[in-house]
Amino acid sequence: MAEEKSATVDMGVEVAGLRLPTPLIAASGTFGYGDEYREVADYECIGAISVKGLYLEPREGCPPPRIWETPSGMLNAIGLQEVGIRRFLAEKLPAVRALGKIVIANICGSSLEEYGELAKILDQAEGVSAIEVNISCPNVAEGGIEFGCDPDMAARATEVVRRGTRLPVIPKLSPSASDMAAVARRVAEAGADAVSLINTIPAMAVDVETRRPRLANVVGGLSGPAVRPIAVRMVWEVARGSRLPVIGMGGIANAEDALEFLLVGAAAVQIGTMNFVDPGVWRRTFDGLAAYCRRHEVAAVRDLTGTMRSGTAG
Amino acid sequence: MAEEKSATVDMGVEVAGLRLPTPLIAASGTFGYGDEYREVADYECIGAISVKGLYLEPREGCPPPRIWETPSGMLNAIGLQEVGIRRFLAEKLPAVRALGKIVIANICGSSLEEYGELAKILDQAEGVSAIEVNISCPNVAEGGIEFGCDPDMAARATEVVRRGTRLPVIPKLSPSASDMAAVARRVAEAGADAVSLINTIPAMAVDVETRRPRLANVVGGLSGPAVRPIAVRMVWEVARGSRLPVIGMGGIANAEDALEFLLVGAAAVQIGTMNFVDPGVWRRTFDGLAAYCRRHEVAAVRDLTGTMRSGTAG
Amino acid sequence: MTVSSEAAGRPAPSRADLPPRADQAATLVARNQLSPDAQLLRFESEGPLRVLPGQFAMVRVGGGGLLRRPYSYCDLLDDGAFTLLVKEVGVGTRALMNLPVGGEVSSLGPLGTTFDLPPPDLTPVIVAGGVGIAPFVLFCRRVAQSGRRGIVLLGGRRRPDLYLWDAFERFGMDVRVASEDGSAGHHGLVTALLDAALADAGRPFLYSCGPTGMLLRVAELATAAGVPHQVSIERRMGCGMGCCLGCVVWARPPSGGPEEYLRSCTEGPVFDAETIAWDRDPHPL
Amino acid sequence: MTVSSEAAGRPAPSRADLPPRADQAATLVARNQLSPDAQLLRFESEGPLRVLPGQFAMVRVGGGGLLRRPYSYCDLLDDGAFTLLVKEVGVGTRALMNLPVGGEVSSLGPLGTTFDLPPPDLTPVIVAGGVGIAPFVLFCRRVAQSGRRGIVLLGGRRRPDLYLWDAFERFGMDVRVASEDGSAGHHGLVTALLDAALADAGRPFLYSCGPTGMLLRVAELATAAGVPHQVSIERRMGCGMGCCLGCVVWARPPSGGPEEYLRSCTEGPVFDAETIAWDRDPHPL
Repeated sequence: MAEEKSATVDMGVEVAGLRLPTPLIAASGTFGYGDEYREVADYECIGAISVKGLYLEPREGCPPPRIWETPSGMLNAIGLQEVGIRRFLAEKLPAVRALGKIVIANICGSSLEEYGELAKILDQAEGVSAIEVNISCPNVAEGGIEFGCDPDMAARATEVVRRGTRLPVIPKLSPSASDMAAVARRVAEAGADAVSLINTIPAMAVDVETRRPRLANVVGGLSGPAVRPIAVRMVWEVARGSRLPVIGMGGIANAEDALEFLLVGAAAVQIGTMNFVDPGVWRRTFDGLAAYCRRHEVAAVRDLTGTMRSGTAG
Repeated sequence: MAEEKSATVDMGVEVAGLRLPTPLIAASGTFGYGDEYREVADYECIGAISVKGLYLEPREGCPPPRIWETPSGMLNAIGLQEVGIRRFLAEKLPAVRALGKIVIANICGSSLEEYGELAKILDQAEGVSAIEVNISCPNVAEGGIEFGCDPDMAARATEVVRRGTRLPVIPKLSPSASDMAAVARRVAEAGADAVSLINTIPAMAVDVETRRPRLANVVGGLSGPAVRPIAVRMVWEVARGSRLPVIGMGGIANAEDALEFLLVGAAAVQIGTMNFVDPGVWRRTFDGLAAYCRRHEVAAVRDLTGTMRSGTAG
Repeated sequence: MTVSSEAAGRPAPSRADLPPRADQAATLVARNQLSPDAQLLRFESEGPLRVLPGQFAMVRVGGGGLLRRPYSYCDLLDDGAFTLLVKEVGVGTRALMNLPVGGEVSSLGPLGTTFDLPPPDLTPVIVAGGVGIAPFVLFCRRVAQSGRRGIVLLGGRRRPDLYLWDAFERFGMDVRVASEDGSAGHHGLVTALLDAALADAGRPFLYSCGPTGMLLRVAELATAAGVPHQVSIERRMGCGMGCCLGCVVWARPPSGGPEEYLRSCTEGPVFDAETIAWDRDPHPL
Repeated sequence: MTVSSEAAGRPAPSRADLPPRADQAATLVARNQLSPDAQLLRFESEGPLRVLPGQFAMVRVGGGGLLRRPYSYCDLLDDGAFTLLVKEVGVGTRALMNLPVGGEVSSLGPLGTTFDLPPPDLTPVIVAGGVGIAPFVLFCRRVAQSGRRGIVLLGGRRRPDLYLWDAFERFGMDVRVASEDGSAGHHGLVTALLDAALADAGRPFLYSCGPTGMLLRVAELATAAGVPHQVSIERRMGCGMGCCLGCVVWARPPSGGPEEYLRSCTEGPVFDAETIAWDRDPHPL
């Protein structure tokens, strides 16, 4: 087990009522339905897996091209191609449960009703430990505006999920909101147990030779190390500006990156885009966190949360 | 002259009533008071210079550390160290005027009154061709909230500048607003002649060994190639969602980058962070644009604006 | 194995049938400049490596951008070394082509599906364009090892783009070439050679890899002639592991199963050609 | 030149007094590994280069991060070649230290202010820590060319960190060293050697470059002894051209001019030490 390799450091964290053996969570949309990386990633370093975003029904997703590389980042517009909640529960969940990992179901809705329905179905499912609510989905009833851009709509989506389940509810915040902490406070009132952030940042690129967008969907989501400084700032603002536990993410590639998020206030972190780049990110980040704790004489990794000092000098 | 090197391509553009010999503008805060790069940059490639942001009075700025490198980006929190409008007009403006370049004055205010006062002073000055209004400044009267985050406050700042001058007024939009096009429409109603975007994105980094922020100001502005896909998306949204001409910027390092902005709707572009990295960016971008126009049989670079095609295939 | 895979689009073959995957360091030990813009690179893996023809590696190299890039294994040598055929198209390929001998990369593989050897009574006919020839070196090595021969049709813009021609002749293949400028073999597209090759083969089994226009033409001819056809499809890939969903192709199974996007990294890169909905493919000629 | 510059902080010397600046390609022609983590690199510029002691270059190297990194010119050789002393501290220095001989960088320079040669009746006393020794090679070359001698105090953690010791002896300097672990010279900080050196020099002119703690101690001793003192200050720099305002130091001119942030790239890196407001400096010991 991972714990044996760092006997003196307690790597466990607790967030939204979940006891995670490590603070590292696989980010939704980057780790499939959970078992795809079993040959090449050190699963003992993984604290939980947030599976690919689920709607009620299967979706074919956006046409390709769907991805594009940018400086230190990646654009994607997959359009949430997925198998639907029922096939997930029947076919995908057993495989990831067999790995002995804590599973977080990430859900998407085109309407408040869909969010509520998904929450009720998951509440009855065996082997799902929490629900992460993707509120960066277009609300069909409101002309396709993202739930996550508006604090009220974010709170309403959270509330219907809360009413549908006893599982921990974790809204995943969109970085398009101009006041992230305000959104966090509203979803807290609506019953959220924690928030995760940041979702990808809307962005685009153009093939200047053909004068066409690089992605069929024109706009995609930017992720990867390029956005990390923005994500760290937002996690810091939300951790200071609300009382909810925060799960931080955005371009984490190693222990130093993960530590930035923990120090500004994250209770746990998610690893996303870097799964694509380097499946060794899990072992390297886990070992680096343990080594950091030993070097700084920190007994438990959870003690690091929110310990950034003020001022830059002495 | 630059024009002679590309005799068949008309490199001139017109934006906010300014006739610029090239579509490339030096971005405020990256090109000093205009003449610092005269030994190492090809000034004949420069269409205009937006000088360092000016307040009424000199400012000492933030304590160091003020800058930090991030993946494909740069964080800065300079705090607008500058000499004040009067010393600028007396000491700095003559040197940049001597270079024969069109000068855009970039102004900052702690209050609506300060914006108005600056506009009146500049209106009387010889050798300033336009006013770029930095609305990402904290409004002291409103508890330090940025003018630029709120469409109303952005419009009011624009309006007082408009009343103070006959010069073209170009608000520089903050990317923290969740609906950039809405801000653009409001400043258009308030009398703006064009908008420039994007200003830097609030971001931060932490030195995990000392557990202190990398910048004395904690939060700084992220710029450079890392943010380019975000900036291109915002320029596209503003160009589609308002009728104002757009000056685009964000990590432009070469002609291909500049073309992305032009194709999604920018009438001109600014080069910022890459001045620090490579003063050769001017010649390379200018020559690359001219070569692109020749290759694509485009007679004038201004004909490229907004010519992105829809769809990615055939 | 059957001539025509029963499962439409051969979705997600059981991993048990495929060699184990690993992310390994690999050292560049030799470089062969095949043309002004193409190289054959020989690497040695730090650990053991088994690869089936048609599979690929996701390679990460310093200075080569954030994401890994996919390369078909070109050949696998007895000592566990492998070769990649690389043509300069961007920052990733450029970094690999500038890597000094002795330099290291991360190589994640082998990934994806494989070209099946044809049944004993069928003759393999390979159609490849440019760097699309890469996966067929290992494939033809296996064909030769089974004591058989095949026909290789190789196309490119000019003679220098007809990579590794001699390797196929060493395997005893009947190599026929075409160049768009007429500098080698048939003056024109490689697909013009296909009718004669199919006739010469008697009972052919088609394999193709290359530009989409070429693949489409080969698929049309194969369908018209009722010839089984496996195709390797290259798409922009993020992970190679089936997770980013960036590399999908639209599949319309002739057996009538549901139409859907399949991942060229997992259900592919080698597909039964009849599965691909070429008319909905976003990569036209 | 005067012993103590009249203008407080020597703000922005007229560029007419300084050599012309250019952004030039420079080729690495030789590498000397001075210690496990430090190298002396020799470059040849594509064009002519004039440099005054204390000036620096902003160097861009592939794989070395987005921004250029500042390096003091260590020495300027008759054929226009220059050397840089590089110690590994991050991605920029690492890329430079891994650059193969024959590789190219962009070098923007010479930038910034210079160490003044002392008036004829004063003896230069140099105090340097670690890579802070870099600018003094060219400076001592100029001192020696003027037919004079000086004292060089060189400190570091261990013996291998006392870079280029022999170069100063070849220039006829009186070299005295200190190491924190006692492996060479005085066992302790280099500043412990200062009192004796000032006494031996008779009428000294102090020059210093190195860690802030060392600079501060030298400045205190110089002030107490009434000795003129020029200091080279290294700060995180973005552009080196005076535009990013990232590299500022707080200046409190003794002549009573306004306190303000000065740019270590433009008003510095060499300052009259009495100008620096050490107590407001954000880089403590």
